[in-house]
Amino acid sequence: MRRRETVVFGGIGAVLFLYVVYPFAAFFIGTRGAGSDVGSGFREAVVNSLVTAPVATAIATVFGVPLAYFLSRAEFRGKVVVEALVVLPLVLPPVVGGAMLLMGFGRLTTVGSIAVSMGVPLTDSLVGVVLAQTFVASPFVVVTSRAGFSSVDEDLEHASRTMGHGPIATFWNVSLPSARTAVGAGVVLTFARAIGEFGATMMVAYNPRTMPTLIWVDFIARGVDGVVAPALVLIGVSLTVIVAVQRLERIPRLRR
Amino acid sequence: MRRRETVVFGGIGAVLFLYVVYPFAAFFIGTRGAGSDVGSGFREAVVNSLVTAPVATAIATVFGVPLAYFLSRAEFRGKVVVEALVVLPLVLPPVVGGAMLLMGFGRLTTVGSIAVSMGVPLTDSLVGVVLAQTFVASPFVVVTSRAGFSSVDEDLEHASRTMGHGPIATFWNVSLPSARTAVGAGVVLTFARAIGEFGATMMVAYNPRTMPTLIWVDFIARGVDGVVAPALVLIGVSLTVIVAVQRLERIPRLRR
Amino acid sequence: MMLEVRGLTKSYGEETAVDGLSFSAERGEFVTLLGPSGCGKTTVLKTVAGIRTPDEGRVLLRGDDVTGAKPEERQVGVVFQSSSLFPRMTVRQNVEYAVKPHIDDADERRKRVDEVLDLVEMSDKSTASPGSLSGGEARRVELARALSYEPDVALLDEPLTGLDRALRNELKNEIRRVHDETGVTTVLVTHDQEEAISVSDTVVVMNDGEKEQEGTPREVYRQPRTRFVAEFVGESTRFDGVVDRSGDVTTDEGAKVRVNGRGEGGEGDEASVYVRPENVALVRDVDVYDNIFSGEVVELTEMGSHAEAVVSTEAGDILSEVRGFSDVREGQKVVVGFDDSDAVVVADAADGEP
Amino acid sequence: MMLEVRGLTKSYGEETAVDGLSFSAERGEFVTLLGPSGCGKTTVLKTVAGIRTPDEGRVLLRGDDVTGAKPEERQVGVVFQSSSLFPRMTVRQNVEYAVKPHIDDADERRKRVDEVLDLVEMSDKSTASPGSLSGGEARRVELARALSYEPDVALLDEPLTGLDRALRNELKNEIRRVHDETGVTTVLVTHDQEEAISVSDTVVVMNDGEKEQEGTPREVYRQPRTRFVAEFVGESTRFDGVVDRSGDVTTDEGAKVRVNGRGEGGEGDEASVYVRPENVALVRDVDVYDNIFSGEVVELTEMGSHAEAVVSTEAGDILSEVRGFSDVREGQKVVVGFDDSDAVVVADAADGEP
Repeated sequence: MRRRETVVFGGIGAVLFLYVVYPFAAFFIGTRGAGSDVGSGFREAVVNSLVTAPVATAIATVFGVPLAYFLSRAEFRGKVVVEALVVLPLVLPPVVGGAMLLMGFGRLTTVGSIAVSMGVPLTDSLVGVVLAQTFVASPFVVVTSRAGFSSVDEDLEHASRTMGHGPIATFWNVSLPSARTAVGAGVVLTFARAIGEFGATMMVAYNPRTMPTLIWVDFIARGVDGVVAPALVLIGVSLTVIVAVQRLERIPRLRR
Repeated sequence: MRRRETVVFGGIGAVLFLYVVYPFAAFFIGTRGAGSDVGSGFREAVVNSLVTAPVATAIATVFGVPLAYFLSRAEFRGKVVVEALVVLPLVLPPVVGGAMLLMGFGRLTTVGSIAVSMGVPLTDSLVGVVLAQTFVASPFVVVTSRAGFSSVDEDLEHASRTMGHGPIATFWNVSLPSARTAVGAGVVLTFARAIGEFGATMMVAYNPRTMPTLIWVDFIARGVDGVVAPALVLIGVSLTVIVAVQRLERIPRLRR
Repeated sequence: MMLEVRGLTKSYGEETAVDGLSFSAERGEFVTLLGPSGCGKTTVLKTVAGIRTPDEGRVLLRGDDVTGAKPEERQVGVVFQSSSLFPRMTVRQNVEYAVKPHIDDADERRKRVDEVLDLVEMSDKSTASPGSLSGGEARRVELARALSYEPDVALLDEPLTGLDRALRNELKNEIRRVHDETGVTTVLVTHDQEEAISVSDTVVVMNDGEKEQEGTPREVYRQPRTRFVAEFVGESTRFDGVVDRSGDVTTDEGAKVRVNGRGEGGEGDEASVYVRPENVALVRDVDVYDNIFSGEVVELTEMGSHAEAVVSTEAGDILSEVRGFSDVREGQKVVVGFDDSDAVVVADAADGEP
Repeated sequence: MMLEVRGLTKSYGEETAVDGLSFSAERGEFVTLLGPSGCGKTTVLKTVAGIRTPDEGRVLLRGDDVTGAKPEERQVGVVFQSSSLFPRMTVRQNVEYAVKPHIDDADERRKRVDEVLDLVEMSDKSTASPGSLSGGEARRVELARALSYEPDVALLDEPLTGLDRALRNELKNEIRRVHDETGVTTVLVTHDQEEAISVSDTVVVMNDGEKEQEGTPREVYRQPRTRFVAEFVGESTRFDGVVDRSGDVTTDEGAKVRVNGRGEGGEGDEASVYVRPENVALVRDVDVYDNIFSGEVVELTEMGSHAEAVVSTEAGDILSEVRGFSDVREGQKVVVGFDDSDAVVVADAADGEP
């Protein structure tokens, strides 16, 4: 880009950039010194978040990556409807997702009451947190992996097949390695969405606290200054996730 | 795909698909008949959401599309940091974003107090809702448009330039039309994210109510059955958004 | 017969890609499917490989019907149109992966990998990643990989497309050499007539999903049986007219073109006569040629090894190849001549066109 | 001079794409940059168009230095390597958009669009969308669009790549015809020597970002001045040896190759002699040729219009073009001959290589 384009497009774009950066800077400047004030329940919330988010991510990945591969390769009637439903949680407001989950897994529902009788309550429990996080975050790994699989030349798979490898061996040895940066980015984004999940978690499992719900509770009790510690932890996670995604998506770019 | 692959990948993927579909179905079955029970403040919340989300989307689009174009074409030092900061709200938990916005625009901050003295409070106001929605939702239009611009062959722009058209005319006549489905998808996703925004809005503007905050208030007051009306409206918006995105992304696929 | 394709038909939606195509390849034969882009030749190749399922027709390998078999159940080696080396594996790992399902013993496997990399002269690049190879090197490795497990048939889909002319020539000779050394039955797909003619034992000319002609390169070049083949395979001058009693053709402009034995046509048939530019000589006066037309050079194109002259005559524009040092100039009055035995008749009865 | 490029140098990171290249084109001249992929020819074209900024060197259009000017400030028409028709506009709108900055009057603009679409015979497709055009049609429209505003120079980047051979031939003639009718100065970039030789007034052979030779097609083909040019532009047999007192070359195998006046070399210089296959005749006995070698046909390749024989002799393998009906067979003992005036010497002094 030459000077004139840079000024026009960069100048207009800078407005949005500064709007995003300003609160970030204000937060770090405003919280200097206040950071050591850790509210009660902080430790428990960190542990809860660090247990539930990886579990939700693992569930989404184990089932979501095959689903993504299936959607990228199979053609069938009604595929567009299946795709729409898989992506739905991505655009559905989390509070609505939470309400839906309560209708499906609440204590008074068939599924929920059976689970309670087995000693595994699906709401207001860590299981409930995982249910909420998985519901809201899983589309990330499906959508990103699907795009990754779609960009793998199918002739690579055909080549593997003609060599005598079956479809499962071909998936493990050819398709998955070729799409691994996209799948990796999807997993990381799913984790970020899961660990930051708030709306659906509030409805399904107000207790036990995760970091986002703790921030809300602390905010109600003590205002903005009370949320610094959990917010900093989550900011750290977010920054790590962004760096990881950038690294993953850089690799193929450099090779081209 | 032949039978065996379909069974393996489709079968594993179906677990996740069913987990996403089940709460959706349970919600519609569970709320039959309960739909007519509209809580107080429903109308006001609908109006507030339908005013704030389009405004936030418009702001994000007007500044985000030039930013996306700039990022897709310009090379400069520190570009990777700018990209990271622009994407940050996408992975940052909304409650943390809300806390940041309060640190930047709260009544006690310089910016916030000046705004209040001018009669435009930036928190607990419709302006506050727009600030929260714009912060959280703008990355969608930037990221999606950027991918769209990157997939436009730069030689199309070079051709336009050699014909005697300047960079701005080239952007309007060539780059933007060529990327219009991606930009359109980005705008629609931004709108969906804005109208469903909950975490940051709760912190910045608990009042006046938008649909997501109303759902939370009604849920506290009356349980799941109390949230049916606003939830149905938001589900309708989400489904419309998904259909729109699918339509937009189908067009180029069919032409190839 | 190593490979037999019988009555293959395949449609994508409304579009018929291949329409009742049959051909076969004997053990060790080099067969080329030649035709313009979109004529269905890649679909034929993918059907033989088991990647596409035909709507109708059969594919036989070594006499066994494999029409319904999966790709991994056939013994075929494929070089795809765009490079299909596995990007996350080295050159050596690529070949090893191909050999693995076929040879259990690790030592024997290693030996085989060495052999085929040697065969294509890529041994010194065995630890390279596919991304670091040049276009020609990648093609060599793909060829080695496709042959490494000694398939019944090697299927090569436009392996020379996208390469420079000099490299194309070199790799073409390489492909033929490797074929001759391994003796593997080979089916190559191309849209380049020169490539098809210089590398194959048998050429199958395709158009719109159908077979136009099958024969040796020389037959296809010298005895085209349809207008499409005459015009797609090499350059020619075309005279349109009617076959007279003696078998010669009187053109629409009233000129008579003498024909001797090549092609067929009954008296009164609408027919086209084709003559190749290398068989048309520029002469100063009436000569020993059976066909003589006088005219003027209207276009002269230098081609390096020769020049091509377009001569405007009463029978239309005639293309002539000019060789050696020549003082021919545009605007010059000349006489062109060609033997009746170099003129090929394609009559409508044979062509099926109106 | 319509276009002058002086000492152009351009690097991408560590890699030098173009290294001190100079060439020029007079008004109405058809210049071709010929070289292998990656030799920097596209970078030259984009620098002339103002899309790339050179590290060093100047670009002059009509004598004005435009090195720092933006693309829209130059008068250049470009046909890019991959189709660059605007997908959301019809054929007609594409051309109109190109004409708009140059002609204010709407009627005149409409007239110009009609003219150029007529010129490339695409008038009947004016309302078509680019996606519905064939490869050849899209190229025609791009050519019309690039010429529609009467640029100082038309820049064509591999316009024939990716097309079938028959179509490539047709479009090549079309490009030359349009050039002759419009008289626009044209710079074409290609890796295909046949294309370069048959279409251009002047050929600039490039390798590794540098100019190897510049001349008429005939000069470049018949008088290659470097080994690269001799080997990249057409096929030849190469003899390596030392120049003796008479100017002839004694090969490393001890054979003597007589040379008469083409190329240069001082006594004692290491040199290569090149001779084109079409100048090497197969003869049965000693003949009128200055160079005679006896040997055996070890390879015979049918090429359609001719065949190529590799003859193994005491001076190495010699490539000979065999024409007409011939009973040459592999394994046959033959004698090959060529004139001393058809042998070209490239000596190391001229080449600069060790």
